[in-house]
Amino acid sequence: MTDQLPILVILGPLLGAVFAALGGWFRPKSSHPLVIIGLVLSFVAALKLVFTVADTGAQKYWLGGWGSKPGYGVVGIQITVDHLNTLLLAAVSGIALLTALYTKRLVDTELAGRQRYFYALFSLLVTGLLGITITGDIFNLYVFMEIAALSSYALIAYGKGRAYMAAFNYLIMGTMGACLYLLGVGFVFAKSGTLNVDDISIILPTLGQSQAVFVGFALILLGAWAKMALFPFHGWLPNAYTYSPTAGAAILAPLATKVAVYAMLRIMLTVYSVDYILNSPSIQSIALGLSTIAIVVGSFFSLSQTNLKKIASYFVVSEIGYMVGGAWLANKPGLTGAMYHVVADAAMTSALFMAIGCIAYRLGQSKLDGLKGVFFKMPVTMAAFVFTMAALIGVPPTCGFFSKWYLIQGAVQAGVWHFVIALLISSLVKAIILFRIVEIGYNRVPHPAVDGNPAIPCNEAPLGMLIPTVAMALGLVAIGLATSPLVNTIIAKALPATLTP
Amino acid sequence: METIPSTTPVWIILTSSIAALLVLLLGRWPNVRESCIFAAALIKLALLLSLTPDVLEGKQYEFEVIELLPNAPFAFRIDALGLLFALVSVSLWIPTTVFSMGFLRPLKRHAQTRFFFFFAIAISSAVGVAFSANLLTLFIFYEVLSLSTYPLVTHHQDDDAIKGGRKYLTYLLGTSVGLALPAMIIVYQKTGNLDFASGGVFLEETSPILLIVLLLMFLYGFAKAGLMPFHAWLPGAMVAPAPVSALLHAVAVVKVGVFSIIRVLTGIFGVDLLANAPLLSTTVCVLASITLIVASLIALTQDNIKSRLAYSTIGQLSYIILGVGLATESAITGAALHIPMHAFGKITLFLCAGAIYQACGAKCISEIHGLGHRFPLTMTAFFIGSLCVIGLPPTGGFISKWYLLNGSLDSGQQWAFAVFLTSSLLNAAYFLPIVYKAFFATPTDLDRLERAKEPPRLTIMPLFITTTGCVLLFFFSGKLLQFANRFAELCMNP
Amino acid sequence: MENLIANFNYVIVVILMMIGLWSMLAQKNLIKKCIGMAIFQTGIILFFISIGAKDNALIPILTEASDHKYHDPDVAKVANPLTQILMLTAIVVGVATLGVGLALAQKIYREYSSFDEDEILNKQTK
Amino acid sequence: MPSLPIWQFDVPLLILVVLFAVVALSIRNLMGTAIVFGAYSFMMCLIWAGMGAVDVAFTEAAVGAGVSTVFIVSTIYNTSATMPPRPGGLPFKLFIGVVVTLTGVFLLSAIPDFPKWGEPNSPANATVAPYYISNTIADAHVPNIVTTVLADYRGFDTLLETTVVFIACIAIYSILRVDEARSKTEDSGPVDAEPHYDPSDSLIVRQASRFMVPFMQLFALYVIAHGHYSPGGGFQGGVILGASLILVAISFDLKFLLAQWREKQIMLMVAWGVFLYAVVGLGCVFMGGNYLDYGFLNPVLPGEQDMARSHGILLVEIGVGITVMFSMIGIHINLASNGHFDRGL
Repeated sequence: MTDQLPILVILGPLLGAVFAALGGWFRPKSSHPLVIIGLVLSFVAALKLVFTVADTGAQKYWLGGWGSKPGYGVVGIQITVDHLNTLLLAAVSGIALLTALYTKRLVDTELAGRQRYFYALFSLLVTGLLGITITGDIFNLYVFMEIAALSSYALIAYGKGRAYMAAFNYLIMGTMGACLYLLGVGFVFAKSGTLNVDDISIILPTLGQSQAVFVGFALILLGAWAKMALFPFHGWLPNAYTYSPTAGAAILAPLATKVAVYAMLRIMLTVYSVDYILNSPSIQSIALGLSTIAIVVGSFFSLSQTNLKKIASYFVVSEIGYMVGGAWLANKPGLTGAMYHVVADAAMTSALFMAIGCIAYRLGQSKLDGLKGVFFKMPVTMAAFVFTMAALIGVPPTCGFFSKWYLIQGAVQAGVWHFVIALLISSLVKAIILFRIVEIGYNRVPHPAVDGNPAIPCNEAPLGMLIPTVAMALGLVAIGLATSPLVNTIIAKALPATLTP
Repeated sequence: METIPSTTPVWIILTSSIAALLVLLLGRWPNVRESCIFAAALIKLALLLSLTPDVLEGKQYEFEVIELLPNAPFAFRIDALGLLFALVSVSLWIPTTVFSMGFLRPLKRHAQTRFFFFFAIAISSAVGVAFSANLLTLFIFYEVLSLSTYPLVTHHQDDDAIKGGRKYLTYLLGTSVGLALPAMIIVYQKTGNLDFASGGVFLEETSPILLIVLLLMFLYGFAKAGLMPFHAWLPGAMVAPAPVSALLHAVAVVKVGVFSIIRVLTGIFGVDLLANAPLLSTTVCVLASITLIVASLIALTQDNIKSRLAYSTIGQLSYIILGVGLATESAITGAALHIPMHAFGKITLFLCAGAIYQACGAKCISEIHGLGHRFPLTMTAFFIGSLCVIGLPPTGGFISKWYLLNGSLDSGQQWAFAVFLTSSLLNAAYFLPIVYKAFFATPTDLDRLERAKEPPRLTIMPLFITTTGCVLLFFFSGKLLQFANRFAELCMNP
Repeated sequence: MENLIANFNYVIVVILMMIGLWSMLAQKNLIKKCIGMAIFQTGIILFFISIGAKDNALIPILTEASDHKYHDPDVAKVANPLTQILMLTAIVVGVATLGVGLALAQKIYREYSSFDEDEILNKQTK
Repeated sequence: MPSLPIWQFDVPLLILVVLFAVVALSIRNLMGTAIVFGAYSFMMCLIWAGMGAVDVAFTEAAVGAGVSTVFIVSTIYNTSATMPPRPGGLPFKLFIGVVVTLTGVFLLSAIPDFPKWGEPNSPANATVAPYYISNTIADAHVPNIVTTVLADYRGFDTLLETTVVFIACIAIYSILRVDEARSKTEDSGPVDAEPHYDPSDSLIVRQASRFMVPFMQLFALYVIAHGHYSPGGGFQGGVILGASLILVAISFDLKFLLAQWREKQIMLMVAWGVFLYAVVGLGCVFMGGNYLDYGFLNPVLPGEQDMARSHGILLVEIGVGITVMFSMIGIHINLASNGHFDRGL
């Protein structure tokens, strides 16, 4: 059965969603376990694939058995698990599984009476994200993109009030991104005649200097940037993640944008090539400029917010800049940093939103002013929160430190100093925010242990939420300590061979 | 040079971390809690001492835990300087704990468990810095130290504490992330090597401008060393309880800063490079000298005892940096020696400041005029501590300053000699009047005179230990000198 | 210029795309945004179909010869089926997106009694 | 003068399409916009049919011009069709205009690089596509190449596309459906406009649809079943089936439809279609092939490998048809009744 593992990664959540949609009408409680089963299958398969890929190299799987035909190339749809995406696959399915466990209580309370399709949509979102990651066909990628997008619109709209407008804006922006991507695919297809990633990468270099191929590249990039909310396409993101229900934000924020970044990396590295990127310096400098601005803008906007969820959303905006910038440095450390950060940031953002979710669950809101004494009320959650923030700041030995390390090293090598400065500013801004929260949550109340001060009762989040949160926060250190094996055995092999060290 | 692979460094670091966890678990029973700390400190000290003979023979203990980045593992190495620094930190941890018990318990201070917990973590990371085999490992422990001392600085949780804590972190994190980290990454990018053992990682052809920029980034990036203008956090951090100021801001934190700079200068740049590139050496010396003089002058104007001590610390730290900057064997020996000497002297002074506060509630020099004879033991200890910092016999400070002065003459930079002397005079000028006025001035506040009395035994005992240490170091400086010599030799011929 | 005339379809595609994009970004009315989105999508579909078109080609359905068998078809005379099925998918995705967009618009109207973006923003900040 | 690329007939159509797009967006009454947009879609169908894309044209006629328009009209019916005049905002519109124009110019710059229109040897037509044309009979014995590619060669796309429809349906249900229990306490909101006319009053409409619906359904079944040999398949048939029931809902009323198909049944059927498709694929895995490799189903389906493929295609087309049909109904009843499921267009 091992050769069927790649498809199992997708089928787990897909069938889980279908069963959840069916089961929800008979026993509303059955949706959750059904989805969990699907996600477990997917995660186990993805994990197994990590080792298979590390041992034996890329795994290719042809849907319907339609592989490569002599003279035509691949005629069906191919899904590929190689060094570039295997880590992300495991991360996406693992985070999705943890988040699904985490959201149980939230969904029962926050969405009471409306949760019939929540888990089905949740699972379909994961299907879409895994699909984007695993597919080796640029049109199939578009379909998966839309699967992920449509389910995320619905998940966001589960919130109330301003969530609808946020979801609508996301829909317009997301569709624009998808359409630009599809148009770009059309341009590439018109010149190459195939949709298979591997085949295109063979055909493109034979075309020489082609304006259509270049425009296609630019369109695909624009589409991916709109999807991942890179500045200046970031307008939809903060509202969408802030007003969506906590359970929705917990799965969307860590994964949706990262997967779009991966899609960009896949197009850049596999469909096109590093040489192509280096030969189009105009796009390179635009991309680097945009990522620097994204980092700075995201950081400064997060500084001016008063809602914890919105602060975290602006973090997402600035982290996007990290990855896009790293990718466009187009040198070894930069690309390593970008690939590593895709995984690391997914974990960090997940832990962050989980911790915020715990806080919001207990306090009923997530405004900064409302956090007074929260450290005494929820010590474990806040420990996880501080830990996560430390990772985002880049305190060693968490994973955030190493991604920053590689990114700065890449920027130094390429001599892109504005990117270095932006990275440092972003770190410092996050440190400021962390200590502002520590001050409010810890120091702004009379210390309860001193005689005469009112005791603050400990009121932790329920265990079902707390355990995934803590596990995720600890995972940040685990990823950090595993940096060297991850980079050596997997990421380094995903880098194009032509890259000079 | 012989290296001994061994996990001992890890265990030494872990002992205090484990103690920290136990403190957290046993927080409900103060006596058990504190005995844990003593046990850990003693075990740690014993382990350190057991390594001494080998290290003094020139052997090094090494252990690689995990490879974090290619060619930059998370690894430990114990050499003479590291062991010396670890010994100082750990041996001073014991009296400080005693002092903390005496200081915190009678005042019914809150959150003592938290206090001891973070204290133990801070010690672990200070020792971690001492044992780091490369810049990356050092940086990790450096940051852990910054973060773990934040709750100690803001221990009082009032507005002053919050303000001081904010300044503390802004300076320390801002500089380390903003300057030291990029500098380190640039070094890694250019050379692919962050190990200290090689005595200089740069290739011949590295451009001098890059070197000087990197040098400045490192000097200011490790702001714990208090090089001006990044010194303001130290007086700000004096809002912390006295034991914290004593151990952390006389020994662990600030010395970690200086230690990091020593490592960078000797391990990354290398003494050869410093000696052969006069520009680099001069930069270090000039910056250190300015800090040295200016800090001493500011100290003269401070009325708050702890502030005066803080500025004095800033000045003394620059002695060490200046010593290494001179890059001669005896200057480096002096610099290395100055770490323990100044530590003993300054911790005595800080403990005295705490004791004076306990004795009569005074925080300022003007408040203790004429009160000296109500608590003569404390003031005598203060006097001896001052002698040690000024560098007069019969205290250890004399030895280190002797070597530093020698070194400045060897290096041919006579102006450094003058700087050292001037500064020592200034030291005398800001310390001795305190003692004089305490004993001989007419008391201004009679009320306070009534209340003033010798502090409790738990406070006096550690004072006694450290004061004795100051004196003993003068008479039995041989062992320390061996450490310092060993290190200086290693620097000169890597 | 010759090229532009020879590729008249593509020019129309670009114009449709511009119209759609403009209305998605600049129109303030939510329904018109949705329609702009649909126009953008049809533009793209036209683009793909144009790529796959062949001069004087038949539809991509084979017919039996007189002997009730299918013989090897002349590839140049059968329109490209691949672009067509891609666009079938795109059409269905388009209508799905449109449906969700309209549902959201309805919900927004229930909340704010308006389809006008600025008016909604005003009411939100109140 | 180069030979005109297309039949003379197409140039005016293309120009008309652009005109219709502009008109649709500039009418200030949304109902008008919806109708013009429907006309625009029909015009597009003609163009596509002219280029040999009959299946696409068929689908667009059913989906784009038909159902989409109904959706838009339902939405407007539930809300408001008027656009209050709103002055100002010109600089913003101009700015967007400039951005869009620049994008357009950028795109136009690539056009000279394209292969000539209608060129049979262009890369798009000569790389992978010929395989499908030459091998559809041998591989699956299906003369409608589009069906083979859709359900077999690129069957995974189609599974996902069905999933997209499924998602749209449950997403809209989740967004709009008002909980029975809550709707009683919650007031129905500001938008409770009276219907402009009562559709059940129109005898002609009701009688006509009573007459038409059976034929529509029969035709739809034919479209699904005969999709192997003629334009059509699961999507088109499903949409027509859905449209026939939507017609019932419009001409009678929503309650009438919901009496035949309860909410639960509709929503379950939506999922069943995807389920059927996914399980057929899974069956292939259990028979030892790759996912969706219908050839491996020949032990259970009649015929050799090629016929097994052909039958497999039919099975998944039925799955597609079920999901699409019930999704269209589900989306319509939600949009038309604003989630209340009581009365509608």
